[in-house]
Amino acid sequence: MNSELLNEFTFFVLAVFVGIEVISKVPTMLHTPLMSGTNAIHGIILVGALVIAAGASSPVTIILGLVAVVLATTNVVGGFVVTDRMLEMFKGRQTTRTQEPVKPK
Amino acid sequence: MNSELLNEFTFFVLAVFVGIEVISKVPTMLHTPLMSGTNAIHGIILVGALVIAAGASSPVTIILGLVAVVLATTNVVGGFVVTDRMLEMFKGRQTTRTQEPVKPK
Amino acid sequence: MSLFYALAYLLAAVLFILGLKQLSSPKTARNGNFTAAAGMVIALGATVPQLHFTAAGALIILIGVVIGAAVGTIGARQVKMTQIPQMVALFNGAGGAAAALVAVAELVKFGAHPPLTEALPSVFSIVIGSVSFAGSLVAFAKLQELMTGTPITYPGQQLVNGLLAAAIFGFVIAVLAIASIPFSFLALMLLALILGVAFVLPIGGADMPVVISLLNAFTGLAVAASGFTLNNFALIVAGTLVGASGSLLTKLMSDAMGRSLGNVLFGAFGKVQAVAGAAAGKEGRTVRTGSVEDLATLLAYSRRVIIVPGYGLAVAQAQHAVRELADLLEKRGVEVNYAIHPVAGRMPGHMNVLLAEANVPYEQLKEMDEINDEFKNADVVLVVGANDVVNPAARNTPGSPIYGMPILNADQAKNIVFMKRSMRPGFAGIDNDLLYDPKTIMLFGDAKDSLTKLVSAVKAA
Amino acid sequence: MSLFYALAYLLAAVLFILGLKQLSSPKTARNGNFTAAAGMVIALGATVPQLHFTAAGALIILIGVVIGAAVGTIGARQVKMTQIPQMVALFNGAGGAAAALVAVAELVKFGAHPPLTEALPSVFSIVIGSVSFAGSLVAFAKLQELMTGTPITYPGQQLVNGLLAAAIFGFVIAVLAIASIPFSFLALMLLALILGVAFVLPIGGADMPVVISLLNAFTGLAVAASGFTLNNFALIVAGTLVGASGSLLTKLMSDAMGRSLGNVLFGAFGKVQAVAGAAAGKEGRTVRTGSVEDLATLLAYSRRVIIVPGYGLAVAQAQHAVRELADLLEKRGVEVNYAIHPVAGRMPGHMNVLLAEANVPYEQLKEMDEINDEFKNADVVLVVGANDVVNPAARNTPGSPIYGMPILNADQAKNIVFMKRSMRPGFAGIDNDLLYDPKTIMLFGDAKDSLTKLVSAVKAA
Ligand SMILES: NC(=O)c1ccc[n+]([C@@H]2O[C@H](COP(=O)([O-])OP(=O)(O)OC[C@H]3O[C@@H](n4cnc5c(N)ncnc54)[C@H](OP(=O)(O)O)[C@@H]3O)[C@@H](O)[C@H]2O)c1
Ligand SMILES: NC(=O)c1ccc[n+]([C@@H]2O[C@H](COP(=O)([O-])OP(=O)(O)OC[C@H]3O[C@@H](n4cnc5c(N)ncnc54)[C@H](OP(=O)(O)O)[C@@H]3O)[C@@H](O)[C@H]2O)c1
Repeated sequence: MNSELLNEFTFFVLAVFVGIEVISKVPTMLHTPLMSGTNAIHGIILVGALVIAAGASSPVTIILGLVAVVLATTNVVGGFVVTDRMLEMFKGRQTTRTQEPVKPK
Repeated sequence: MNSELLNEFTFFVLAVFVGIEVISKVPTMLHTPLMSGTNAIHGIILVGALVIAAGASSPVTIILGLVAVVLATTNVVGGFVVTDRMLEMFKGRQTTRTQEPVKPK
Repeated sequence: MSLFYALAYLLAAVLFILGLKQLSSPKTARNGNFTAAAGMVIALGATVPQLHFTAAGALIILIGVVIGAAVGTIGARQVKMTQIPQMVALFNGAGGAAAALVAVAELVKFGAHPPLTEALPSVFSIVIGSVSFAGSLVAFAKLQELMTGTPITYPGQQLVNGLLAAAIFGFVIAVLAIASIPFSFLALMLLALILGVAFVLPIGGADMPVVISLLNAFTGLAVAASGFTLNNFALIVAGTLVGASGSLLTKLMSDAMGRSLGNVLFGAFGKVQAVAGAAAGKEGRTVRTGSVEDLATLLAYSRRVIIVPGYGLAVAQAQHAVRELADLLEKRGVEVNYAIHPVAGRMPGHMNVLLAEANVPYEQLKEMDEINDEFKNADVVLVVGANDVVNPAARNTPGSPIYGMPILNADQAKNIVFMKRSMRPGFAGIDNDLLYDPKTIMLFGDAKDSLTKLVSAVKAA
Repeated sequence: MSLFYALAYLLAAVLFILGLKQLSSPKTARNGNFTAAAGMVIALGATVPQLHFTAAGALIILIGVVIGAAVGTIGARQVKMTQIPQMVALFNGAGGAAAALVAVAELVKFGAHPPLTEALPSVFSIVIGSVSFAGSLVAFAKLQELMTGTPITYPGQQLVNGLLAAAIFGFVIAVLAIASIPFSFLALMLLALILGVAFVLPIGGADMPVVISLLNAFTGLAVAASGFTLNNFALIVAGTLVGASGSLLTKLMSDAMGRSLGNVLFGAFGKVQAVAGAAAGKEGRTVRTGSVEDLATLLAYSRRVIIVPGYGLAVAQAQHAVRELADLLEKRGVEVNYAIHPVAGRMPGHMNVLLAEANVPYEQLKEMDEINDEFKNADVVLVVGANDVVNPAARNTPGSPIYGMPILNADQAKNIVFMKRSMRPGFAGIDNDLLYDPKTIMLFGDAKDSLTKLVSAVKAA
């Protein structure tokens, strides 16, 4: 275990705490958008996919790279778009919340 | 800014998030013990005091080192002991909470 | 210069964290999604200038990004709201597969003798990423009803899965120790894919959101492991964030269903027989139906009405109709509340979203804990397109797939009205005894139609 | 081997985080303190084997640790509960000074031309640590009543403080740019000490807990900066944790007092004159006193009684007596509740601790928000050794040091009974108009004595 690995391990440990703390106490209502939002975030694997695809030259690496880039891009783009669509619907709720709720006549 | 400094800065940023997240939503009741508990934690400067004291040779460094070690040790030891004394008193509350509260006859 | 990129990655990580924080509250959630997306743009922007492109590399990246962006956007835009969970499962699977492929490519690059510090995270990423990919596909198939939603079990299943896991473990050790077996990681990947399928098969369709959340955490951890291999800070932190928050979210979700995670994942083993037995011999029971006019009178002269919305309300798009009915009743002095079960509908929060769209006053939406003691005082419970969330089997039938799930106490009300199209079961695929309860009146038909008719009838009453 | 130490520091940091998490809930707080202490032991244990001792170094460490441990233990054990805040201030000052001294020693070691990456955090640590040290001493003096607790202000004070801060800033730039001025950091230290004093002087004694929390955060940041200089992971993370959590705690505390942080820190400027004017011309007003028997009758035949405990209850150690009275009244059918102001007593949570010791049922302790609307329905409010927390000046007298603090609405009750020894003001040092209110009855004397007499009288009533 070299010092770089040690630093990475430390980042990992601290990120575990941040992740857990940030998510605790989420209302049930937001579980789905949160799941889909975190889903988009792990699309960061696109960074890795770009790295392996950029240097591709042999047929194996070209295919690997292409598939990885397609999948990772789908994950990122689809993830953020679908989360946004979902959260857009919460608008309705918000107006209800901030405005005085319209009492039925 | 070398890579070591960069890593240290990263630790700093992540620790800021951990600190803030962990402390948010503390009940007023616990503000004092929490203040005193965190107070004890920054007594970790004793590590630094030990480093400078251990290598002391000139009169200046000897005096600096001695004073720093005394102060830092006071911070650590006093901090943890006083916090414990304070929290000991919360025992009473806990029994009240976990047991059915004794209804006055 | 590399310092500059490192700071960009750090900034991206900070934006991910801030985005997640905002995602935890309905007020800020949409901004949070933008914040996280901004972090992603920054991370990608910092990556591209650091790459050394081969001609082929540049080409496949261009093609890949265009295809991926098109598929992602179109998929995300076209999908119906009720299908969002399976869409998320697909995207999650894509991420898991990408992580596994990146790890494979890295191992290929290192040749026959990768250093342990690179091989270990790569192998981890391959296994976990593959499990996540295969598991997500099965979850998708279950939710999309390409296959049965009921748990698929067979005798000795746990043993088989255990052996599979053991085989993978042994393979990992072998790969790490010997490391020169060419393409051994392909075999590893294959085993992991099988495990992913085998892992999700015995889990019921109703538990898929929990499974997807868990697989989401898996993908996060696979991505973090890839970050170790690539020495990339952004991947490590973002992946770990998702891994940690996904794990916690999984726990929160199974808690919301009143079950332990272990029960969700492994609860189906050896249970299905019991259910089959219990379900038998109940045919031939009678149900009571009511006319729209009868029901209108019943509702109009009640003091307390509780509405239980479910998946059928969403299918029928009856949220406006139900609000109209509620308003009408309130005008007549009836106290109306909505009882929102945490897993009513097809995604957590589904009913809140739907009813908010119809501007139902926030105060009338009651969470399960809040309202469960009120059912016994209710004159009428109006069950609109819900089924599993009021099924007493969750309390009474130990072998049932929903056994142990907390349900709404609709059975305690004086009258129960079910609005559904048939006697068909709900999502969990099991019969509902409450439909045969003497206190129950069925109003068959599409929820929107029935509600519209009821509204007219109440106006006349 | 250095890997081993690094992992030990990481473990220490994790224990600090877990300890803090546990400290946030009353159930686990005491364990949390142990957890954090274990982290400290591990961090120190990992440090000692890495040191290269000179003979003198070993000796001073031995002496220093013994002295420090003795002072810390004795101080922490001997201090009275009411004095804990000033004790915390002292310990905090010690930490700040230690951080500044460590930074000085590091700069001395580097000689005339320290690299910027070392000089910058060192200088930061010197300045912030010194401010924290001097400020903590002033806070201690104010709380221990070695000096007046009222804000010390003079015309142009803000200008002077501003100039001081500017001078420090200029000096920092000079030290970093030229860096060869010998002992320039001593001058810097001196200026920072003066700023620390000047910063806390204009803040009222009642606001000291907030100030101590802020200075606590300062020390944390100074320690983190020292960690940058020493390249020590444990110092960076632990210091940052304290810095971040201390900042947030400061905000939470000023929120609990209903004030902005800016108002707490800079609110006193140019206000004292106004108060002096307002306080004048109120002499010669009369107060009403009652006999123990009268009050006993009043209480015994009330329906609703609210008890407002304050610092005097702690001084008189009257928590058991007050509970006896409450029990007695409840036995007679009187509804008794305690109204707990967030800053009643001398530390946040003081009253909760005290009353819990006397086993007062948890349900009877009401937070301010919860009970403030109930005062208007109360027949009697029994103010036991409290004063500032019911002083209407917080609402009515803009120049008052407590202006803006949310108070308990004791003045809305039908009868108000004050138990205190004299007409002397409370902590904030200002007169309380409520003592002169026609609805108010004074019962002079030590709270415990008065309560004991009341108990006998109520038994007789
Ligand atoms: N919320 C989540 O996170 C989530 C995610 C995935 C799965 N689930 C599962 O989904 C279930 C949710 O329970 P639920 O009670 O809301 O739904 P449900 O048990 O699936 O029942 C829905 C009912 O609506 C009726 N329906 C369908 N279309 C209709 C229409 N157009 N008009 C009127 N009725 C219609 C169906 O009966 P007919 O066919 O006879 O009309 C069906 O019985 C639970 O088992 C839960 O575990 C929840
Ligand atoms: N809680 C915190 O975090 C904290 C920390 C520091 C400062 N403070 C400040 O402290 C104040 C707390 O308000 P408070 O209403 O609780 O206390 P207070 O305003 O300080 O009033 C206490 C009263 O108790 C009386 N007293 C003292 N000894 C007594 C005895 N043996 N028997 C009977 N009465 C006795 C005193 O009057 P006599 O002398 O006439 O008896 C005094 O007026 C606020 O100004 C707050 O800002 C709070």
